[in-house]
Amino acid sequence: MKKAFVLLLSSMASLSLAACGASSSGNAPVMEDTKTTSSAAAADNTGSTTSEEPIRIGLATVLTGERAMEGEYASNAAKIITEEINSSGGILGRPIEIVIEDGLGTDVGAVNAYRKLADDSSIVAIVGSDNSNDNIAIANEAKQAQILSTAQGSSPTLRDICNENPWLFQLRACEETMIDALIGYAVEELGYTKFALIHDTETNSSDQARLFTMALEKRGIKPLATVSFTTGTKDFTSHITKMQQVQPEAIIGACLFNEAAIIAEQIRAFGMTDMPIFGSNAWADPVTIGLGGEALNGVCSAAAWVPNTTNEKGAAFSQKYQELYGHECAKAAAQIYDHVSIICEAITIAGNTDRAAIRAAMNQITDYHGAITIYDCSTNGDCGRGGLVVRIENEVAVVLQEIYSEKDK
Amino acid sequence: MGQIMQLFVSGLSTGVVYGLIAMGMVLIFRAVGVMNFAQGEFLMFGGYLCYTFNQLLGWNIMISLILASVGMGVVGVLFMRAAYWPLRKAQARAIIVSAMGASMVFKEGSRLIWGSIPVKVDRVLEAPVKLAGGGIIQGQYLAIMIVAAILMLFVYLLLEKTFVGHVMQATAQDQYMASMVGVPVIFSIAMTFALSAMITGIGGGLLAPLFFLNNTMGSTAGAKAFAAIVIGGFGSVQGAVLGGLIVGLVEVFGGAYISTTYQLVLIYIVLIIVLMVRPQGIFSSKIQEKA
Amino acid sequence: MKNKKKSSIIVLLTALAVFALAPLGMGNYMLRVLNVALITYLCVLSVYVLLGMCGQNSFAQAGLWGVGAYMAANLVLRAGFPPVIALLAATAGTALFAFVLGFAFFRLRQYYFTFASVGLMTILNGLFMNWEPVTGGALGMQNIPKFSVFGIMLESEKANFYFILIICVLTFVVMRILFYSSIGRSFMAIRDNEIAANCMGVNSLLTKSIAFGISGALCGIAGALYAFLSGYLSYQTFTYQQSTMYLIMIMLGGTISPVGAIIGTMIISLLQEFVRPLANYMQLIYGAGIMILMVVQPEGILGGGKALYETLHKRKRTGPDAA
Amino acid sequence: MKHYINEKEPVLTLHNVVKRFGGVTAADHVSFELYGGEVFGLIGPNGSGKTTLINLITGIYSADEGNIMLGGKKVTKLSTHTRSKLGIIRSFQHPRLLGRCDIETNILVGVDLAVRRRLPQARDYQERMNILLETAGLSGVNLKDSTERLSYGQQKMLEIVRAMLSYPKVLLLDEPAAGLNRSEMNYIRALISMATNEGIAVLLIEHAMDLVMEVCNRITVLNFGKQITTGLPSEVQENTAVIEAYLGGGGQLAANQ
Repeated sequence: MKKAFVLLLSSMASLSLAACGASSSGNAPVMEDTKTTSSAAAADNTGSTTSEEPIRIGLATVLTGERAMEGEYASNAAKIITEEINSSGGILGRPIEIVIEDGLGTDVGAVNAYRKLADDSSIVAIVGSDNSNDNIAIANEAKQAQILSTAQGSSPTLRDICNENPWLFQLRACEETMIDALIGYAVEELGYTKFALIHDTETNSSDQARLFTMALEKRGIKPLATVSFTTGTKDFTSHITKMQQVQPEAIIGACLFNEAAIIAEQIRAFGMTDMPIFGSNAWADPVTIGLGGEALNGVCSAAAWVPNTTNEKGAAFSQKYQELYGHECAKAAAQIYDHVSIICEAITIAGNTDRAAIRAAMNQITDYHGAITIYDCSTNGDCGRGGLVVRIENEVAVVLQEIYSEKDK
Repeated sequence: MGQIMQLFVSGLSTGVVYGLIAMGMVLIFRAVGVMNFAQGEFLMFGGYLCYTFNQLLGWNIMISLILASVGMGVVGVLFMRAAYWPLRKAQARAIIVSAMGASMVFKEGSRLIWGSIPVKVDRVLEAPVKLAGGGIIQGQYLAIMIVAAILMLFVYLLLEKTFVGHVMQATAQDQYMASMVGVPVIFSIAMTFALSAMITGIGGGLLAPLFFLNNTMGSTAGAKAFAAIVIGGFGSVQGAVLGGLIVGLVEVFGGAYISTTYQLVLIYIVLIIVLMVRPQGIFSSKIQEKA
Repeated sequence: MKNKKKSSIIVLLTALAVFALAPLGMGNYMLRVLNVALITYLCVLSVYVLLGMCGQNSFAQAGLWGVGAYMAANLVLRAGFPPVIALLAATAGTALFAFVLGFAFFRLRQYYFTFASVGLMTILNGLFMNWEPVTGGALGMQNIPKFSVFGIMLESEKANFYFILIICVLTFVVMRILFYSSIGRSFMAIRDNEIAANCMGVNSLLTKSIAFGISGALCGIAGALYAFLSGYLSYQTFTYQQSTMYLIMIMLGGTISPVGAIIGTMIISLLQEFVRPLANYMQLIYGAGIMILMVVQPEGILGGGKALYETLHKRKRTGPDAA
Repeated sequence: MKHYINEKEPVLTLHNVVKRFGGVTAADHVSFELYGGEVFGLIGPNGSGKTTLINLITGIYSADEGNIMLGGKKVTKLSTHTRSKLGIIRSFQHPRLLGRCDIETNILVGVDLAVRRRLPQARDYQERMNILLETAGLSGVNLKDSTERLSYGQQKMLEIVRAMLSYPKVLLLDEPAAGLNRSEMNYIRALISMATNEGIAVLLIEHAMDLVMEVCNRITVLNFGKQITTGLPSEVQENTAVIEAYLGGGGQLAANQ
């Protein structure tokens, strides 16, 4: 009897392992399964002018599970940029193809997705996901695999990690400058001195909260109250009453989309209809505005991106996105657009698709004008050099000022 | 004073929400003796049905709610037929696992149909209402309270006063005996699942403007409804609703006076304490264990 | 009888050999998948001890996995212990943690305990996310060194594979010994009828706590292995969803033997990677697959196989009589 | 028929034991003593509180009033597993074996208890096991077979074998003969006499009156939780209160006569 199980087990193990071995051999130039994966992106290649073998760029994002929204924007943006580049002749005379893998929103999933891409020798660079945790999880993988990888997270911790890791680039403005600009605007131009801070304890938001506090400290101000919550909180009565008790002139919020909208609605519902709110970048995202509606009017935010950005390239992309997909373009999409463009720029500079050559070319990109901002990749961390201070009026984020700063070298 | 009043009002209003979801869970638990691990997904799916009628087709919110509820009734029966019925004689944990699989199907199916960008539906009552004691309650919460009260009354009347209700009760108590005296067990259980899904589905539609709809809405709300059932006692509908209120109050007052970061942790600490002190839940009577 | 045992050992060894030789042609990606699957196997084995042997269903196993992982990471990074000591200490520490908690939790019977374990999981995850001085908060803990012993650093994925495989085989053997020991029989007596077990001198509170402690040890060792393997820990990993995966794995494999844990873990872990090409539809198909498998085979693949075998066997045995 | 020795200290003493379930008194001031080597019969109509009494003695229920003593040691407040470690072992009305395990594992559970009781002879169980299996008519079974392969009667027998392997001081048998055929009944007789020969005090609940009258040294009759009478089988048979109770409860005693 036992024999039967064991037989079953061993045959299964050998079968499955044989299958894995075959599918992960990685020597074949085009792997059967990744071809299917990327068919979504490849389908739009109809306008491609060249019949050469495509240059393949990996995109590790989150397609399923709790953070699937990121993947939806990312896949859409990937289609647009693929089509754009291929219709204008491609890179080095070859079309590009974006291979998407699902990181599932877990560390293990992020590493598996990354490794699957890195193991495929035909992939020349990998775009990472929009989450500092995922980015940190793959940091050492990038070192090992020696392939140019980009990180979308904006955490200062990630900046330091990137600066020590030759293969990982933070193609995003570390939010220090942006948050500082927003607080500068609030304190110096609007004259507020009493703030209450509410933040999510999730990675990005808690980092942002730290930056907000730092920016206030720089101006000699301490937030009167700091309250935190965990992602998924739906009722903010206790948080808001805590903030109300200290009678702030303005509230600072650092959190994700859903929570930003709920907090705004509840603040307004509790009678603080005119309370100024200064929020992290999620507050001005079209997703948040779509949910929170008029409750978000008057919110100022340090955003990396808004759909009606003043950036020319960005505005064109934003319009194209809106036309193709029927909803407003969010930051998650614009970032993919920029990341892929920069990688293509690096490939052009390198002149070939050698992984090391592409990585070396990255450092030569010091003044790239992307859809979001200007990028300086002379060092690995904090490559995005700016963003926008925006104010939401009539449920539209309006740009108040553009932020830009030179990289300290 | 005004602040405590506000906390109290908010606690009660979110508590009713949890109670409403918990009520749906309890109905199924009583009928089949297994916690439905896909109940949160009923909430999410009901919300999306409501969104389809209300936002995509542009119909009135009340009509959308009713249609969504009817739709959920069908979903409930299908769910029961696919995930529960084939396993009715298996161990409880097999049913739990199949419900978990179904829950994934619900979540991912909804994402494929409706996308992953969160959406919302219209509110039933728009403006916040000022209460006499000094608190403010959002109009939608007030609407939920009213609907919850109506649903509770409806469930009570249905179970206690109608023939169908008696059939459902009889099945819940002893499936074998019920089948012996001629109660069509499959019909009765299907009714229970349908009723549960309908209640939870309406909850989803009503919650969509407050919690916003995405495919993970069910897990977060479901976690608290689960706590509500355990705290209130999972034998009775009343216990579930009262448990929901306790969860709501613990959440708000715990947040205000202990820690906002650990709100969810506090709820579960209360859950464990209640289990230690009164395993059968606060509002259920002790069941004598049979030797 | 003896012959049968011998042949089953041969088959097991063959399976092991297949496993051991498999990574030779594999890339980093598939190796990592296998490594994580093996670590997951240890956690599923902990569910086997609790559920399969002792009849107690816990949803806190991923939390215990996290306790082990953070403990090992803290011992190495903050206290500066060598990895071997950290591995052992994390195993013992998690075991002790679970054992002590068991005394509180097993005052609750059956599904009351399960409910409390859901609570424990939520609380642990909340701590992993927010207890900054110990867990590094939401950002987690980075730069955990690879495992090293006697000055040999397990740098490559392949070296880690063999190391983890050896630990898995050892734990499998320990589980077999446990199965045939007096304590294992106490577990099974409780599973089959708790009152009857009490009447045969089994102290249920102590015995169940021991079972929880053993499951804690398994999760602790798995956690430490994961910490050394991945080098990075964050709250995203140690979730309630992960715990539910363990239950799904053991249920699909079958709860009657630790072999069921192997089958379940390998099927689910590898299935997840095989359905990757479906991209957007991957989780949908995956969920539907779990549901269908459960409906078709409520006793798990092993249980179904056993039933099939017994039917065939019976037919063979009763065949001549009937004719 | 063997006779117990009255001068000996009782092994098990129940003194005014009371157990109430809500309004129902399932055990109403029950008192009796059990001596080593005797078979004490506990009879009464269905629902008269016989099994409740076994549950009280083993500690599954805790007594509301009164005392239970094991060889001069008060065990009333002790937990079930502690009492079984002191030597109070029972069988169940419906056998409760390790259903998914083989026969050997089930037997070893009894050996485990003997080991836990720190009995010096515990680990040399092989010979005793063979004798017991033979006495119980189970010598032909394959120890590696699952218990599900056994007949109902064989499962009951296995349960008693398991109990005997732990060297009990008091053996409580809850309707061992129910559902058994004539030949299996003989194995029960053999097992009981083996127990009494070893000086074990046996408490027997049984509806099969011929068995009760044959093997019991003394009998107590319960009705509605109260002891109607206690005495020798012949005395009990003639007691009018007993006949009345049984006639009220279906006249089984009369029928069995």
